Amino acid sequence: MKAEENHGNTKKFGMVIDLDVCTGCGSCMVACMAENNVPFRKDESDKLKSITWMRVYKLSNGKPYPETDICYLPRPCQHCEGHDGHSPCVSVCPATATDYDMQTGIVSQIYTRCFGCRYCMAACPYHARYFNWYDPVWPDGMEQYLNPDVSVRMRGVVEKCSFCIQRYQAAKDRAFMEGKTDIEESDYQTACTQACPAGAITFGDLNNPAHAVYKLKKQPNAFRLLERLGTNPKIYYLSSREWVRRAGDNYLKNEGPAKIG
Amino acid sequence: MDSAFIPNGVRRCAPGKFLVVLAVAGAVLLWGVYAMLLCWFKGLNQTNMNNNYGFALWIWADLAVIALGGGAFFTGFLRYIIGKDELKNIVNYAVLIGFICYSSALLILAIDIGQPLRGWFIFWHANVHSMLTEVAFCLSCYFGVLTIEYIPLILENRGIDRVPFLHHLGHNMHDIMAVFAATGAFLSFFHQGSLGGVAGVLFGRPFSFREGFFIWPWTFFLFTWSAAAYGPCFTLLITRITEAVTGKKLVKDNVVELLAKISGWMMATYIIAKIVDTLYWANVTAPSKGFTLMDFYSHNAFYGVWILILEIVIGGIIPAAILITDKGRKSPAARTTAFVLAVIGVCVNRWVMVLQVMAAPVMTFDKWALYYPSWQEVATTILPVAYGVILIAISYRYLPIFPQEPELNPID
Amino acid sequence: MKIDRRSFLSLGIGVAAGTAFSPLPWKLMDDVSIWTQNWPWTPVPAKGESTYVNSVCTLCPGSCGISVRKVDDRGVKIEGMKGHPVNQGGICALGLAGLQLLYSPDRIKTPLKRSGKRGEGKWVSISWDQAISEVAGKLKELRTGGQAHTVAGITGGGPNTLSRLFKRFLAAYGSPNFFNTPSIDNSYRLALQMMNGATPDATVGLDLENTDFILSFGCGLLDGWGSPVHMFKTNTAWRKTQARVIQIEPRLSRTAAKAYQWIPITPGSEGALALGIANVLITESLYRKDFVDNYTSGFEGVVNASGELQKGFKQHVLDNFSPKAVSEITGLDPAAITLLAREFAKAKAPIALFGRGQGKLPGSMDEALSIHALNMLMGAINQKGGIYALPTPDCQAWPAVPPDAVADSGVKEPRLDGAPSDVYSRLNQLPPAVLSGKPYPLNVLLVMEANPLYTMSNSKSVQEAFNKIPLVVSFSSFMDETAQNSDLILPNHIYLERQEDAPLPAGFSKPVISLSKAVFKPLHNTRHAGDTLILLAKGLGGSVAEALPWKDFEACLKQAMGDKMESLQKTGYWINTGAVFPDGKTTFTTPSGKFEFASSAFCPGFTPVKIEGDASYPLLMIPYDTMRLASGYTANPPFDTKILEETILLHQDGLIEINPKTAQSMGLSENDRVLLQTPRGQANVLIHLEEGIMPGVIALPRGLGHTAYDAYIAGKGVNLNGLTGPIADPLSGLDAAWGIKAKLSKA
Amino acid sequence: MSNSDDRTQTVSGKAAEASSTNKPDGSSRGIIVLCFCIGLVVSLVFGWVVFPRLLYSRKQQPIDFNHSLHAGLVSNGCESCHFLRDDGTYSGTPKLAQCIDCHQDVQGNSPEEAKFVEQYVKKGIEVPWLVYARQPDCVFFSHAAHVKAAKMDCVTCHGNIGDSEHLKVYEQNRISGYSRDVEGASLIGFKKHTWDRMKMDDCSECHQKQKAVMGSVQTQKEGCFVCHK
Repeated sequence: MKAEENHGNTKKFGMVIDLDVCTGCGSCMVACMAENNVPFRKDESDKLKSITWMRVYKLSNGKPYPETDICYLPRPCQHCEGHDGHSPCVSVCPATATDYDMQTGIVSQIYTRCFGCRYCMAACPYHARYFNWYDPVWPDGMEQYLNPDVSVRMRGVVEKCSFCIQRYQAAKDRAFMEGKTDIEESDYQTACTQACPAGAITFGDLNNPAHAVYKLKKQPNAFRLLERLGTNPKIYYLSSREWVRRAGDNYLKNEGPAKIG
Repeated sequence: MDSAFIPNGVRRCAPGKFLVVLAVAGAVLLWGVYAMLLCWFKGLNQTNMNNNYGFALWIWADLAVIALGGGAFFTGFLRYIIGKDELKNIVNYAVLIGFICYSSALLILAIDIGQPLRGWFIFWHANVHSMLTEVAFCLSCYFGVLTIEYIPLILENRGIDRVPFLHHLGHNMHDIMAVFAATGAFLSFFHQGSLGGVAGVLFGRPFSFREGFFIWPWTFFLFTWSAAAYGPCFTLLITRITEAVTGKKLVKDNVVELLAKISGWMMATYIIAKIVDTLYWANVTAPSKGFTLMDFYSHNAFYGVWILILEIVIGGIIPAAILITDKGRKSPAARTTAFVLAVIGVCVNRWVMVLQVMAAPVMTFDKWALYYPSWQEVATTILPVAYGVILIAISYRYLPIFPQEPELNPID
Repeated sequence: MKIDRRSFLSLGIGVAAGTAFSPLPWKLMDDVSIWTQNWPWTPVPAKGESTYVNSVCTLCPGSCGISVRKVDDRGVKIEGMKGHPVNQGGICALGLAGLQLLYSPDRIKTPLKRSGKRGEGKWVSISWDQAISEVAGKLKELRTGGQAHTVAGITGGGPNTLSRLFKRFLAAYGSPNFFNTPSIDNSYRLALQMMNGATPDATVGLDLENTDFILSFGCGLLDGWGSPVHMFKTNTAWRKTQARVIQIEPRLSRTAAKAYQWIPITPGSEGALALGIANVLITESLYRKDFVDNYTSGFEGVVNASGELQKGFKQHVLDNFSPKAVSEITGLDPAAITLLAREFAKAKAPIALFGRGQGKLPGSMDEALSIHALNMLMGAINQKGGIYALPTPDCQAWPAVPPDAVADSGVKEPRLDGAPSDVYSRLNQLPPAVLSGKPYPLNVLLVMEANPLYTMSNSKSVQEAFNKIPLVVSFSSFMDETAQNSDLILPNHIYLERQEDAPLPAGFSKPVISLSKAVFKPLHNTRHAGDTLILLAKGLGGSVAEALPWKDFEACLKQAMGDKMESLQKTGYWINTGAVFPDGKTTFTTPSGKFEFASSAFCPGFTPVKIEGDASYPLLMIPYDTMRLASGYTANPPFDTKILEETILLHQDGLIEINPKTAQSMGLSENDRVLLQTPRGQANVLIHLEEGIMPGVIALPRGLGHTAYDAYIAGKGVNLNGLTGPIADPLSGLDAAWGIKAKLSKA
Repeated sequence: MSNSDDRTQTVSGKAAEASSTNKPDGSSRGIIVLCFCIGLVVSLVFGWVVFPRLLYSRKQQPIDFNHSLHAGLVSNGCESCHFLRDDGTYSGTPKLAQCIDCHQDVQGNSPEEAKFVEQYVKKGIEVPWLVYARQPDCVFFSHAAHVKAAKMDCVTCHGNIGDSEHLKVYEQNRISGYSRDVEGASLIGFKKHTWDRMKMDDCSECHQKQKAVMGSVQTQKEGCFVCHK
């Protein structure tokens, strides 16, 4: 069948984030908000109501001074593949407003289809999904900087990281103009990857051996968040610190990342 | 004034008193409607829900009223399918309560979604994999069934009954009610289960996730079972309250006892299943994801083991024990206590399966998130109560809800 | 009657059936849902042709290359410029939010004149002609009255052409009072000048890419120190080369968290630790003997002014800074000090750096010299991986300021801050001088690209000083605290609307100049401050006009950049990759002709900075910097405030970091509201418990507590500067404060 | 409700009861049927004829552009003016800058051209064209994919507008804001040509015919992000 013929071409975009290098500066968050028309309000200190497709978490080893250690962990949508594309959120959406695309491995969110039941948010263990509790409003004149490649979301719908799908669409368009059938690794990079001043984020096709992420994800220090739940996420993290790797998932007392891995 | 519409052979309070009750309930209703309009026009920022609490008080209310409204389908099932004929004396009320519960659930859902004007997408663009789709379809269908079951009752109003067409309509509908009851029971088994499935399929949430049979997680069956078990208790509790308010005996004890007995046994078997499910989940499912039972009942200011005890022991084992024993069932006080505990039990279960799921952290670096509803959420949740009071008051006044009422309360 | 009723029913059913079989209900239902998908109040950005314009970000001295994406004429995104030598495509959170500054409705859109009381916020729009003639008129009046020296100018910009033009304007006018905003850069320059004989205008070059061991005495290398993005890139490179960063500071900053090792020590004891390490290096002969013996003086002994031989650096360190002695000052284990020194010595290209946090304050000179002495001991001077004194890129000389009697006598007056020259502006000395009216009163203050009312410590006295100045003129494009307290605002273009040069970013190893371009046509009726200065000069006429003979700032910049302009306009930057650095053995102009460890004028020692506050203040408060908070002239744009952690800002309240142990002993828990008091002021803050801070120390971030700008930042948190005060360094006269004593009480 | 009302109701109710036991007489049945028919017809006419007229507003284009005339003068067909940029984005309706190459001054004797030059070119105001094919903001439509990669004709989606001498009236749905050319002229979705309607189902239909790659897990059609942004 057609789908099988094309199976070799299917992409699986993903990220490898090096937590040893990430400084938690927040550039990725702002780059994401600037690229994706994420609104802001006067008071954004209630983080449970604040929309940040990319959110940097601060992890602590929980030890008292001076043994304390902290690590920053950027968390975009994990674009879970689950089992055969049945990621936790995709299968619960009653209106097919979110979907898993086998061609790209990207979990899409269509704002105009979504009617705001928020079941997907309940399903996502990463809190990667955000609801528009408010109408998006920009101070007078500031709406000038909005990116025409990304739809502005109306109040009452769920939104989340799209892996900057508009950049993939633009890359494909450029490829069409050049008569190419495929795009290069550098043609499609997300806004956060591009902005990261530490170069902590690597983005590419996890299926493609020529892409940097292909090798990086196989590093012994690589781990994913909550792998044990079977979410099968596409964001890999690297850390040389054992406590950080352990913080990536839940373990019983006698278990550890290595034993389970 | 309205005596022409009051059923034959019963006595009703003075219209003035009746209007006062309506006015009080109406005021509460208006308060709820105001809150509802705020939510619709200003958006869900009127609530205290947040990105950790996508589901909150409303979804709990939905699950709870549907479980409580389960009395309708199960009583109907017993009466029309199993053939427990005595239950005809309470099935009307069960249908009315069910109707109130289901219409409330639909209303709350309409407030709860961020884009109510696009709500119909759930039908038009349905995703068959989603438990919520199943819920929406079955809920709407069963609401239709309940409406059809409720209509003949309305048609029995003395005023309406005088219109021949409506009289015949009512008569014919009565004849085919068994078909609707059967349909309703079938639909209910499904959507009660789907509601259980809503939480049970969340494999990203180890607190609610359950393994299961084919595509249905165990919570699917537990929810159906619990609705069948606890729903009649709610019907009986409301009947008891109605009796207390009106100061009349409305349903004969043997009817109440029969339904209570069935409910008690259902509850007893359910609670055993629930305990088995909890044990399996605590010892197999959760540990396989790296969690221990106590991870879900500690390190936070609210959710402790007490809630598990409240749900299973106080709200499950105790009422079941009362209702399956002859003595417990026969004592009005014990019986009523059991009803109250049972209602608490099932409400706590639904609460836990919605709100504690949202509260419990999954990522190791996440924190417990506690939430309290805004007044708008509370008002819109109380709205159905006021609406229920009004509908019951009107129905009781004008419709022959309780067939045994004239017999039990003869007018001299 | 009966027909009517039945017929009516029938009619109704007919209508219902007809309606159901017509498109009306279905189409309406669909259209209403489409309406919700395209709500008219949800903006739809206009499509257009997408282009990129390269420029340079001048929001901080980092000078990163940026690529501004435009859709037709709208700017839609600022990205890091690929291949720019400073940031190589990376960009920080502030730079990314630049368009929020450009398109802010709260910008100053036209020249403004105060109409109410000062600071009241009442303004009238005036024309540029009026604005220029009012300022020029006042300046002329003062100049004619022999009061030219009573005019002062403050700039926050780096040593770029605009600053030079400003300085030239004041000089030609007849005022010695040109102030730049001092920072750690001044201490580095002074250290290089004193110990290495660099010229005062030499820029500090750090060859950090090639170091393999970085002993950072509290430098927020990953918190905005130097050229922030460049530092991030460098840090990532260090990971690959396995270079080690040792972070010495009492608080687990981001830098500390990323460091190879975090060594918390008693705040203020950094200089002592440096000397303790020097002690071990000397005792165990671990220092680079060849270098010290051949190219330095003052190590073994110093000949003082009267010709007597005194103790040199070596003996001084051996006598006073044994690991044990240092242990008592720093709170570190003596063995740890020894170990640290050995590690430092073992490295191929070690470097020791100073400058707390982002280096906003110059700090103690004694401490700077002590730490720099470690570089001397390891020979990390003008060497690969070391510190360089880079020649400032030679700018085409402007014609000399034409001689003028008024100007000559004016510039000969003493400066208000008592500094010998503007090279080291003691800006912190300005408010006391203004308040005392000595040596003379200040009549006019011109403020350009600076916000002293917010950024200077001891806010209260700065405000009082401001109140005493008869005329304050601001060039700000934003209604910042200073602009709000001025009399006239002559708004500058925002950085994206104007062309100017951005000189060498701090901590870079090669001479670079970048050109910031006018990416956008000015949105409002603003004017390039350079053009405004030239117009003011023209308004003053005579020799002042002659001194600024250019048609506009562009002509002035072209002349200054000379042959570099071509490269600047083409690539956006000019880099001297082939710059031949003075080799390690070449000295500059120290009295001895060698690098000096000590001289008759100085010897690195440890004189603790006298932190304000008596025993009634049991805690030590230190400031901290974060990449998520702009704390200079630019206030945080909304995006950056949005990403602030709720442990820094919660609703309107700022949070103070405190160790849980300390908090517990005071009965305080998370998010408790407390009154924070220091000898300089008090404020309400919330408690944030943080394990990563030394017990007894509390930390407050820089950058909050604005009272001006926009509704997204004003009124949030606490301005640290209102709680601290400057402490004049005995050597440099610059602000040496690093903290202040404090107390907390439940509010 | 008054007692007298009750009484009348009772009377009529009883009468009805009596008649319902027998079949209703012919005349009354006829009236009932007639009423039903009247109701049906009126609502059908309203729904099918009046409602659509109310629903759409009719707007005239600011300038009555002659496509046919221009098509004869340019060398590269539609793409002469409606071109793809190098980055693959589509330029849409031409901007004034493109037009003034020829229309710096009035070229011919068309009053529309004179209007164009006077009101827009001379004043430097962009013409507020009403775009028949404008898709809502949620749609990402790649002209490059269709024209360059799939080599489709403009006509397939846009019809023969290139041959027209006048611009037709722009009809806009008052509620949804969509152009009627996007929604389709036929209210029941009847389509004669490929360009008669440009809603999602029409895109999907063609994509399925062309056997585009079906990546969606939920729909087994194409992924949502192929055409949405």
